[in-house]
Amino acid sequence: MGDNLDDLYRDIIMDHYKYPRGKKKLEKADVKNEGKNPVCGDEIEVSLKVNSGKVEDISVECIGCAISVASGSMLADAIRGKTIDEVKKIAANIKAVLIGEKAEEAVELGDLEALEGVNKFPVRVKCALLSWTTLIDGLEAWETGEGKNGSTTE
Amino acid sequence: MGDNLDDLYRDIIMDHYKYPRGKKKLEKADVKNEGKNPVCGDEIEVSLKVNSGKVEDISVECIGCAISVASGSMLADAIRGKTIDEVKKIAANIKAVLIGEKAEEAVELGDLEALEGVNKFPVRVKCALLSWTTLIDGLEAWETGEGKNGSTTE
Amino acid sequence: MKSENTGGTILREKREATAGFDPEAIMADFPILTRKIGSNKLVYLDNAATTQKPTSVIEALNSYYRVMNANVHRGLHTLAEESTAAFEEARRKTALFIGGVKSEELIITRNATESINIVAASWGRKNIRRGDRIVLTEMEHHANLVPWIALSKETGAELAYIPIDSQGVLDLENIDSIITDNTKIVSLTQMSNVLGTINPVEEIGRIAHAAGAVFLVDGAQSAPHMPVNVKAMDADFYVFSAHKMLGPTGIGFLYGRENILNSMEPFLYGGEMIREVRYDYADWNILPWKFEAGTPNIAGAIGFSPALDYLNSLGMESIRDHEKKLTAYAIERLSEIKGIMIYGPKDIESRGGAVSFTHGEIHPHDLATFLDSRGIAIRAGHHCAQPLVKKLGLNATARASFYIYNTNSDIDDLAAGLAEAWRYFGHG
Amino acid sequence: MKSENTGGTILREKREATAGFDPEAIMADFPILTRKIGSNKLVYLDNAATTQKPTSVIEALNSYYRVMNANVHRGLHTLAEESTAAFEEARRKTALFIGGVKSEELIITRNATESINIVAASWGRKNIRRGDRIVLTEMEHHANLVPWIALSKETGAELAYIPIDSQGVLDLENIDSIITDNTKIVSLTQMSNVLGTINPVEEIGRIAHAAGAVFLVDGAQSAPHMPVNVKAMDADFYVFSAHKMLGPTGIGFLYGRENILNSMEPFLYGGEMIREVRYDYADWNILPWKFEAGTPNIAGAIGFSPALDYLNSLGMESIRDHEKKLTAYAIERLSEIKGIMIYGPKDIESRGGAVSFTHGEIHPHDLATFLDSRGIAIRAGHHCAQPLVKKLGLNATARASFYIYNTNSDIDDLAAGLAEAWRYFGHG
Ligand SMILES: Cc1ncc(COP(=O)(O)O)c(C=O)c1O
Ligand SMILES: Cc1ncc(COP(=O)(O)O)c(C=O)c1O
Repeated sequence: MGDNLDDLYRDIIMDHYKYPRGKKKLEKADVKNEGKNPVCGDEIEVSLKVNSGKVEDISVECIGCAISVASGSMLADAIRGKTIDEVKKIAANIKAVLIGEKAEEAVELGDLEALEGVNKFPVRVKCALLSWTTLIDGLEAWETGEGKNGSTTE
Repeated sequence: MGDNLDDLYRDIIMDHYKYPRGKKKLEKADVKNEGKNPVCGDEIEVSLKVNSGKVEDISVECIGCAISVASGSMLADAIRGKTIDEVKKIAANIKAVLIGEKAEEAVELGDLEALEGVNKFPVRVKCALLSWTTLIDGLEAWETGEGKNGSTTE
Repeated sequence: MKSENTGGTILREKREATAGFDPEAIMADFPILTRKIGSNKLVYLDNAATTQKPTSVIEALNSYYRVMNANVHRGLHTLAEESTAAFEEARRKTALFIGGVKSEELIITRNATESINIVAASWGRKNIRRGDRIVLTEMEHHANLVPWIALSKETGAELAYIPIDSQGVLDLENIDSIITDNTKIVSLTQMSNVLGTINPVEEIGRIAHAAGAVFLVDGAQSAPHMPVNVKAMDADFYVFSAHKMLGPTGIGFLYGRENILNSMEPFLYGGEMIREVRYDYADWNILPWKFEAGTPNIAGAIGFSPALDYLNSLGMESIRDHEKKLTAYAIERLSEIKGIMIYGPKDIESRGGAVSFTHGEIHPHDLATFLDSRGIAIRAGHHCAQPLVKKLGLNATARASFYIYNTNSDIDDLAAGLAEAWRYFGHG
Repeated sequence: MKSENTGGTILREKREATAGFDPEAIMADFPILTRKIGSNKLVYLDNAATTQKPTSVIEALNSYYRVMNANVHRGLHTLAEESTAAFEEARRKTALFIGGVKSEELIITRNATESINIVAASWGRKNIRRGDRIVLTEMEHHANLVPWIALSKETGAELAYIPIDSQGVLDLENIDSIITDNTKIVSLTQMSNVLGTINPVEEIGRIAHAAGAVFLVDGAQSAPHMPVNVKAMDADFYVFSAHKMLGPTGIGFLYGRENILNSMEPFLYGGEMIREVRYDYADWNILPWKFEAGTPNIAGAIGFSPALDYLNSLGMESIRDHEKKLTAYAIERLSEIKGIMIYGPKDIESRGGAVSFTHGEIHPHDLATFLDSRGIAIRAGHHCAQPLVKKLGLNATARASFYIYNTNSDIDDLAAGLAEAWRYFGHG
């Protein structure tokens, strides 16, 4: 570590942290899940409107550090309009990027690549992951009809 | 430690170890007590015949290392014919010698002074003490009429 | 400030402090302080989590393994005798350090947490029933919360908490309705690891004993930082950790009053803690070994000896004095910074050197990461006191905490870093 | 000797042994071996009690405290991150060493004794009732006896023992009447610390599992001395101590099958082992941290890493081979000495390098003191196995035990010392 701070807090991330997207609450969401990292105190709520297999609208409300807030905001931007299948692939790619591995099936990440810097800060990986895990758990619960008792990445 | 072994196993001690005195069982003892150091496995039985306040006869049966056997044997030799008061003083002196302190009221120890070498071997002090503690506990139980649940120096 | 008629005392303390405290010399005794973090020198302000170790402690560990290492208590050979003597000498020294308790009353454990668990499990299971009350405070560390929550769940006993006021000081106004006749134990920290608050343990101990309760003091944060006398506070149990006071990791202590320890069942069973074992029977060794099963952390205990020597040579009064000055300076400097909010008492006499704060909207985790990039090590989070941090209306705080090798210059670095963080995270 | 068709294997093992084992080079890695006891060089034959440490282990401790020391898991600063990574790396390495179990399944404890206590308390209290049976063997160490004696006293469960025969080998003839359907756990040592016996854990594990019992293997004496594969022996729990295998004191391990560990209540409560705490509620962290409360022995774990590297670089097969040769030589030399009686199996394939013996009428304590005066460190007593030693008809034995740095010359010194002791104590 030391002084490669700007690698973590890249401009894109700082922009999402200061002006988080997708904060507005959804009326009648199809998918809804809460995530919580009690050790950090981070809390997140992800809600989706799904239409013909695509994410029509999304809301991400997050209380947490810059990394978890930015990651949630970038998630909102990245998956709007995508099919559920594409969303899953993106999420898998993000996980791979964060733990410094290669994804099985690589997809274009665009702005999301800024999250790559987090993998040099192992203790912060769980912050960046929280929104994604909460999203995927929520989708799975929705698909299988099984409730999920809240998500966590701690 | 190292090679001052002969300081521990002095000639007198080795003689008592090889030819322990006072092993013969007493008929009808007045004072009787058992001592045991379960961690070492040492076991001892001390019995006294007391007559007009003096130790008329004594038996010490000991299973244990050279130091505990010799100490018990020397005890038998040392207290025969002594008054109970003298016995207590000798015991107090032996304890002081073994832990390397000065006794409150010094008495002549004669051969018993050979036990002095034990104080350079702290882990062996309890071996040398066992017979003496067993004796004193037995005397106290006899004087107060209260039973003692076996003695130990561990 | 104190009134004039205590001037003599103040003067004497000042002289001691000056005599004992040469920051340059002390820093030179701690090899890690020469370390660089990236291109910055290390500024270590995470002492409430664990402290750094002087050369003498590191060398004692080194030399233990190089010339003396052997298992203790059962051995008849030279190495075993030497190790046993050094191990028991560390116990004796520690017993002296906390006010001259008997060696038999001082159990060597893994850490303060285990020490409290021994009390909760061995003393608690035997003495606590449904309808009984366990009294804690709102500022306890998880180590002095979770064992009691578990015990209360197991036994049906109720938990009651002495509240804190807005300054983070215990509010004793309704203490009589909290420490009631059915209270079996009162267990509290002598110094908060979040707020810095020093609690009036003598006073609470008197109230606890008057109610017939047993009294446990968690000294994890106090024993390292101020003179401690277990007898004066009349504690039945006192716990602390070596690693928070210059010592090695893996070593802690449980002081217990002899008659209470004797009345308790052992906590761990195995070698060393027994007197006699048969296939269907076992009885116990005498104190303190009755509570020490298996091979102990021999090197850890022996390595703690020079830590105590080091603290004693500085003098605990002087250490307390040094930290008071640092804490006052830290509160002064941090208060000047826009956005900073400090928690806990402002009165230096009633607090130690753990200073928790928040910095506007900046999340404490981001603050810690930012400061780290400048070489400054602070802690951020709930500090193992989730309920307290929640009670403050927060999810996390940032915390700087001081020790003997810290100086005003460390605090200047911290203040500069915090001011810069304000700009970096876009509030400038 | 093995039959001819295994000749290939023997040859390969021999080559490995020669490759890995350069006694001079190994001895040079252990600073304590240059120590003098009085005017004699140290001959350390007390390895079953604890082993000596190579320079790499001592240096790892040294350098941990000099450059990295910080509390683990909660810290966001560089030192805390580095410490956490090194601490968890030690866990991963250890999990690999015992056969590639998952890191989550490996709890870091204080020692093997504590590991067994966790099982007896957390698993045992939940799963053992009056009418149930706990099966041990007659050769167990107090660490694997006393926790079960206490649990049996608490629950009313019965204890049953697999007996030993005159060779000190488990007699499995009536095993079906011992491991019965009401048997809830079978807990035994893989290698006896008194007799050296290596037990057929795979076979006993199958029988235990067939009866529906949980299976615990005490690896305190085996993990240091032979290849160990927890999966191959299908153990539900496996315990061992770092200090008996070149590592620091104060560090041990409990391997537990994931689903069983998940079903258990925590053993110690406090920081680190929780997920969420409120004043009246607590839930637990995931494995392995659920069982690790408070600040761990960080330096101890990190110092164990190079110990494993050292063992791996020699190869556990080679170590076993080296010790077989030493043990064969020891049994041969000691058998020549008048008065010596050796306990435990004579067949080298079925025993490790802990050799217990008596020497005529000479009390083992006197023997140990005598040998110490020649610089030779052995152990004497009941070796924390009182019932076994009683069963042998003794109060104590003398024990020599070997490790990688021992050579035939050490055994020659021992033999010479024993012959001399015979004269010294008046049997010559
Ligand atoms: C077979 C066996 N089990 C358990 C133990 C206990 O080990 P520790 O004292 O490290 O807990 C020992 C150590 O002597 C042993 O030999
Ligand atoms: C007040 C208090 N109590 C207990 C503890 C627990 O100490 P350990 O982790 O050494 O067991 C701490 C350490 O953070 C503390 O600050």
